Amino acid sequence: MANIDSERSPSAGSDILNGLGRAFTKTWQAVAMPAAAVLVSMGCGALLLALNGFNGWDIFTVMLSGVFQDTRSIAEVLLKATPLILIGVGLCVAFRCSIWNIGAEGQLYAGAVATTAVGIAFPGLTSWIYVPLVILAGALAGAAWAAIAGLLKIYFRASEIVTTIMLNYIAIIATSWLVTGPLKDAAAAYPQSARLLREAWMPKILPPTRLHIGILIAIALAIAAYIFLFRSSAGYAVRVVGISPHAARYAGMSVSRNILLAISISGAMAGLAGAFEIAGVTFRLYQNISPGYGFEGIAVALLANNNPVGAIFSGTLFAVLRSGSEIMQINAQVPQVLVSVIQGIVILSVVGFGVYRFRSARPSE
Amino acid sequence: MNLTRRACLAGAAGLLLAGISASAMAQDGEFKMGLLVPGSVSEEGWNRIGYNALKGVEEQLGAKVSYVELQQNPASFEKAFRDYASQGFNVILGHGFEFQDAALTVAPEFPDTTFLISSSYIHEDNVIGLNTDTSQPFYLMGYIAAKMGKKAGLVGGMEIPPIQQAFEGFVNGAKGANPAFEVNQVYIGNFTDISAAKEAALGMIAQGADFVVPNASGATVGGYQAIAESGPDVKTFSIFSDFTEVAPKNILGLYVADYAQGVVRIVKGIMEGQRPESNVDFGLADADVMKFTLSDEAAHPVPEELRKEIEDVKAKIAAGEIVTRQK
Amino acid sequence: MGATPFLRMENIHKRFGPVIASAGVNLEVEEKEIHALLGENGAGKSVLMNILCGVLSPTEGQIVFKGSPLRLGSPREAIRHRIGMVHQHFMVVPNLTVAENYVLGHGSPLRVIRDMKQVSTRIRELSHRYGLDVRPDARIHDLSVGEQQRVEILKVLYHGVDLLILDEPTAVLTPQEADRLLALLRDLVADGKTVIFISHKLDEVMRVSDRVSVMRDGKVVFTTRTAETNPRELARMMVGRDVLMDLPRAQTSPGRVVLAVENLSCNNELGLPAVRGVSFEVRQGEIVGVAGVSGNGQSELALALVGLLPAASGSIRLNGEEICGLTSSEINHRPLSHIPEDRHKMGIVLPLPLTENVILQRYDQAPFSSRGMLRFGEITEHTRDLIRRFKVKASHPGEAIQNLSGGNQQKLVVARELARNPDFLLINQLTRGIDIGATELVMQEVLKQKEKGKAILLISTELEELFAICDRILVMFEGQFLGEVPPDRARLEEIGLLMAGNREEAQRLHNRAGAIEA
Amino acid sequence: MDDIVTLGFIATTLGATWRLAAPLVYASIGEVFSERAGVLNIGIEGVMLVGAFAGFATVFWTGSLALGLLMAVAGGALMGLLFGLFTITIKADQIVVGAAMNLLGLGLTAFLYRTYFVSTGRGVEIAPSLNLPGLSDLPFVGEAFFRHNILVYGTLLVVIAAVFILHRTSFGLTLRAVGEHPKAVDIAGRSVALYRYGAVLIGCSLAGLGGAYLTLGHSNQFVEGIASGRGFIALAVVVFARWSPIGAFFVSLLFGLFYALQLQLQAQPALHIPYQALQALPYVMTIAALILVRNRVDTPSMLGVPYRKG
Repeated sequence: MANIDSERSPSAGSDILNGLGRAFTKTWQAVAMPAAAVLVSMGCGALLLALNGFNGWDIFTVMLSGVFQDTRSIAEVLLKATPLILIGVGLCVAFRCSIWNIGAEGQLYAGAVATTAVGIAFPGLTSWIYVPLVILAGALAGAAWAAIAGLLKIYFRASEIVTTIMLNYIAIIATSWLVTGPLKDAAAAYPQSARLLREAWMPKILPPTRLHIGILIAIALAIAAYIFLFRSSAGYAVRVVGISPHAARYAGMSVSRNILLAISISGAMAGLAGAFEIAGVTFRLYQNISPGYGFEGIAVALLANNNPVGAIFSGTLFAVLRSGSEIMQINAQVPQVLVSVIQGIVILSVVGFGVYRFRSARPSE
Repeated sequence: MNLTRRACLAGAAGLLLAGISASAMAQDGEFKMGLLVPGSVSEEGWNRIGYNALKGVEEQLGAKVSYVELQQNPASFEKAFRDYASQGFNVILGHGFEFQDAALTVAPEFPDTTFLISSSYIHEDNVIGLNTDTSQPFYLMGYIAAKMGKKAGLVGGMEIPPIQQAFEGFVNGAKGANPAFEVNQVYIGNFTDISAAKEAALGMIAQGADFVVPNASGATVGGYQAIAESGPDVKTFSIFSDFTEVAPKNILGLYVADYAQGVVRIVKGIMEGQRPESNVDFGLADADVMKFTLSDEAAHPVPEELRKEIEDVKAKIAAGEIVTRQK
Repeated sequence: MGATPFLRMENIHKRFGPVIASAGVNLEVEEKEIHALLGENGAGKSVLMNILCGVLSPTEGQIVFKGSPLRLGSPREAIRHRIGMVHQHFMVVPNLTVAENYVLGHGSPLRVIRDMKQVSTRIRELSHRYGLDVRPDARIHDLSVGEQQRVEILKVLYHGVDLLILDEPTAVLTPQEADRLLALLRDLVADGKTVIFISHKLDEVMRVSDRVSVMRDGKVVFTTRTAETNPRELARMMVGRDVLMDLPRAQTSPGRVVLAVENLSCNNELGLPAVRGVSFEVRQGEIVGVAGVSGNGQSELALALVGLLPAASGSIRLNGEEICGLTSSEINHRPLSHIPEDRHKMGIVLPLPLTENVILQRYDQAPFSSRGMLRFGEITEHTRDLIRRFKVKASHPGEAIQNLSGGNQQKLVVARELARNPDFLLINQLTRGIDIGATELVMQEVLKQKEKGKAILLISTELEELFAICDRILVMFEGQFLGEVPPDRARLEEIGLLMAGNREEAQRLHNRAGAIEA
Repeated sequence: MDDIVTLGFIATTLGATWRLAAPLVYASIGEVFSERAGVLNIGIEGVMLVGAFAGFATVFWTGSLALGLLMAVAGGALMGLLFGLFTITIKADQIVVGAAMNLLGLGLTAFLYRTYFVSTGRGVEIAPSLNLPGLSDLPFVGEAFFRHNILVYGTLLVVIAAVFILHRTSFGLTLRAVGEHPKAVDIAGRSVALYRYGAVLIGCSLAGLGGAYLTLGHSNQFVEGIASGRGFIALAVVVFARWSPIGAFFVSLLFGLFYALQLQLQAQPALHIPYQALQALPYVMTIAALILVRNRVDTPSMLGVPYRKG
């Protein structure tokens, strides 16, 4: 505020200094608060462990050393981070538009189903065509599933919170039907689909680990989403609609169209997460393809303050927690569900620390 | 309670080292077994069976054991196998058919580790399917039901092979005794909703079923509650665990798959350097594994002449003369 | 006047952030009088009365009621002292019935409401007594605005008040309803109650009040017995202020018609008629002012012109092209700029930086956007340019606009709109809530536009603003233009009368002035 | 179909309907209180889990059903306090905090259950059926309506109490006003925050009770995630019921009916509908209801909006 009165154009040097100062403050704000939130939640987690007779400190040490033990462990973390980043990035876009998409879980299933259906249907295609095809199918299915909620909001003013939750259930139940019915592997008695054709498998990037190209795509898409939101005209409109529908109308933006766009993007990202799980990890559709990535993605986006690039880090952090929780259980028999508690506390700390400054004005009310 | 947790902690401290220097641990010659379960071992049911098998190996063979619950998330299976295998675990039991793919992927990298898969018929080098053919005891239950009851109902969790097999055996058994006997099936769609299992059983009883068997892992207990509340005329069998306490008047007998014994036997073989040559299918012939006993405490116990008949059928199944399900 | 008046408000100050709403108000009200509080929009009348009834806490000052000081900032305290207010935005809950609204907040929370019949009976009695037709069982959201107001007034009476405050009560009423209301106020005083009556309609004030206080710029500037004053004096007190500046005005002769509006009508958000068949033209090189008390259809007129509110009928031609019926996006691509009335709601996006506020309507147009991407180099350069040209006090173009003062925000909005180089410029409230320096600057900029031959329509509730820069002034009242007046300060009273809907008196005044001139 | 729809079938289905609807009734009527006051709590699934666990654990250790129910309510209320702290006092977004509540509820209960009960496998004594002499033995109606336990009958009490409190007490009246026009309540001299806390506490207490029904009123075991999505269904019930407690009661029954029918119809081999179609029905119905309830005059207009004074 010191230079508010100086109407002279500031010298180039002070401009750079100011710029650096701003960048530093911005970075500090962007990092310090979430970091504090994470520390608080870890502390609460350790406390909870201690209260119940575990040694919290030892357990976290075990966890971290296990998570970063070798290339393979790190690859596994990144493998888990992939769907979390994708969903988190998508939700950043939706939340920036003030759309409360709680339905990423269902959109993930929609994507997984579409990928499976396409991935077992066309023998003879080359990988160059088949892999993009299955990925595209997943993204489109996720977007379409999310768009249902968007359209219901636009045309019937139905709260997307309720509709996306309902659509989650419908997608999960439908998947359970598909793997015992139409998509069931004819060759086996199990409720699972046939294996995806080899040509539809996503390429691995770090053999012998099973890390696939999805993580790179997720990071690229996070950056793309950042560019979309903060550097493109269309993303700008999405943000303005999210902050102030009145200003958006004044500016000639269509509130409905942007709502539909934002929720479809978040759906497409969740659909991609489903596609990657099928075409990159399991190669079959099962009844329980997601352990709640869709819900975890909400926390990922919030911790990132709805910044897609931030979601790369918060998504990875949650993946570390998830991987670590498995190690905790294997090595110290600590119930894995502790992760949920820590996630809950992360969200509350983020809120408590006021990192979550993003406005919650709802459009079209 | 406290003791167990302290024990866990001791294990944690021990494995803290293991986590850091896994290879060092592997060389000290200790035999280790890991377990992957697709849900919570806190439920009475499928996951508990796997857990008991692990405990059996720990207690009877003195192996070092560990387990991990994977929330039915296929994406995490491969990593869990690899985690154990790379820490030098000798045997890893994937408790459920869904672990098969992941095991097949990891197994070639760890030829010295044996991968056991429950409810599977696979046999590829070091990946060996173990199955308890539940259709056999269920065949007996169906047979008894058709002889003693008017109509039977089966409450399943989700439509997965172990449950489908069991029900198939039950239906075949019932048909074997009385081709006109009616058997209905209901799936509640999950393994956690005790209330749904209970209501499903109540519904069947109300529709005239006097012989009801629930088979829904953690939610199974709801079925027995319904049966107990419906009076002593409704009959059932206690499966997998002993539910006599819940429905003492109704339970005609117990089918306990001492899967643990079966697993202990196989693991013992592996310890001694004898890996099974083919997949393993436990049946009534394996008396140490599959225990089917009739109770005398029920309000309407199985009559003496029927018991003899059952012994006969049992023998025929064990001998392979009666086929309880399509293979 | 006795030693202790019925109500004394002393040195009341109230600030909302940088905005000063009350700047040391002193007000005395006597018992059993109708005291009118007169003033323009934003003069601070409502804020003062909200302080009196405890809804707002003053920054400073004290209130003495019936000889004892009032604990400030507590609605309960006001209720306890039998002070009741009928708010401009009704404080009745739409999903409750009338009777339920009357028992709301009274008695112990754990009380069981058993006696709704009794409540209804009392409502009917009161309703009969004051001639206010109120049905106790009706749900508020089924009632018309006029009915809701009756409910609101009767609610205050139901709870028993000694001091009744009404905030612009006639704003939502038909003339007939307004007459009945004014008669009611007289009855209430006869009943022993004291009434404070907020209004900006001179004729009402003259008709009904015993005394009148005029507020301007957050202060009471004038108090008198109504009998001792006249509408002209009141109008002058109300709008008269020091001349801010003498802006040099180039004489331009209006050119061709840029905007032609014919017989335009539209409804407000509630579906009620707001603009009723207005016709006017704006030519190149002229500034046409629209004067009027707010709520007389100006906002709707502005929104309809830019396609944000659908017109019910009529035509709007811009450079000869019919734009009535186009979407706001389409209109944004026409040579038209719009400085909206409510900056915070519409004109700017508070959390966004200056750069991103500058491109609000042109985010997808060259040079700020190319192939779908925002060109921040261009945008920042442009923003810097505007900051420099309009002397916007901001530390850098990336600063969030919410950190700027109102005046600087408005400068940026004006800068943005003028930079679009429109043929027609629609301005709704140019200088609302901004300081003198900023006022002068934006006015000068608007005048420059006129010299460049732009057609400008300036809607304002601030007459001084209109006098300062307009070439002619249309006075709007209840959705229609009552007359056109040149921006001559000598004709202030005439405008005041027109704004209050008093066309006859205005005509008379005009004729007399004309006679003198002749 | 003739042999399916017998009197007995109907009686059983109705009985099952009520039992399956009971937890929804508690949770949804609780949410009606909360939402009527303008607070949208999407975290009731988590609150139900806490109630279910607290009740189970208490009865497990003390054997007292009454104490168990009390602790379930207290556990729910505690969650409500936390929710209120963040949404009412800190004024954080209700959706975000609700999501955190779900995670916390699921994680905490599962963690504690694993830590203290994992190898017990023992159940608890559940609330016994109240056999009403004479009535319970009546054909048809006996089975449908008179052989339930106190927690099932309790739903009637709750709906009556809710209607009474919301529509017949000053508290209820103010509470309804708080969700619609908080400023009017403020001006009338009542604290908006206090009423919102009250509404949230009632809401979460009832959700806790709904959770306890699962472990103490219907089955006698706690299982991780035992609420099985009922908390989310309750949210849908509230919208479907247009924020009316009586409506919530009947919509809960309707959902209970779907659930019961779903289980009963599967047992009819004559019907060849995939059971998943029946399972999805309540969710599809909810979306259909949202479309039909298009004219949303009943929606509390300040739902989800924190109140700031002045």
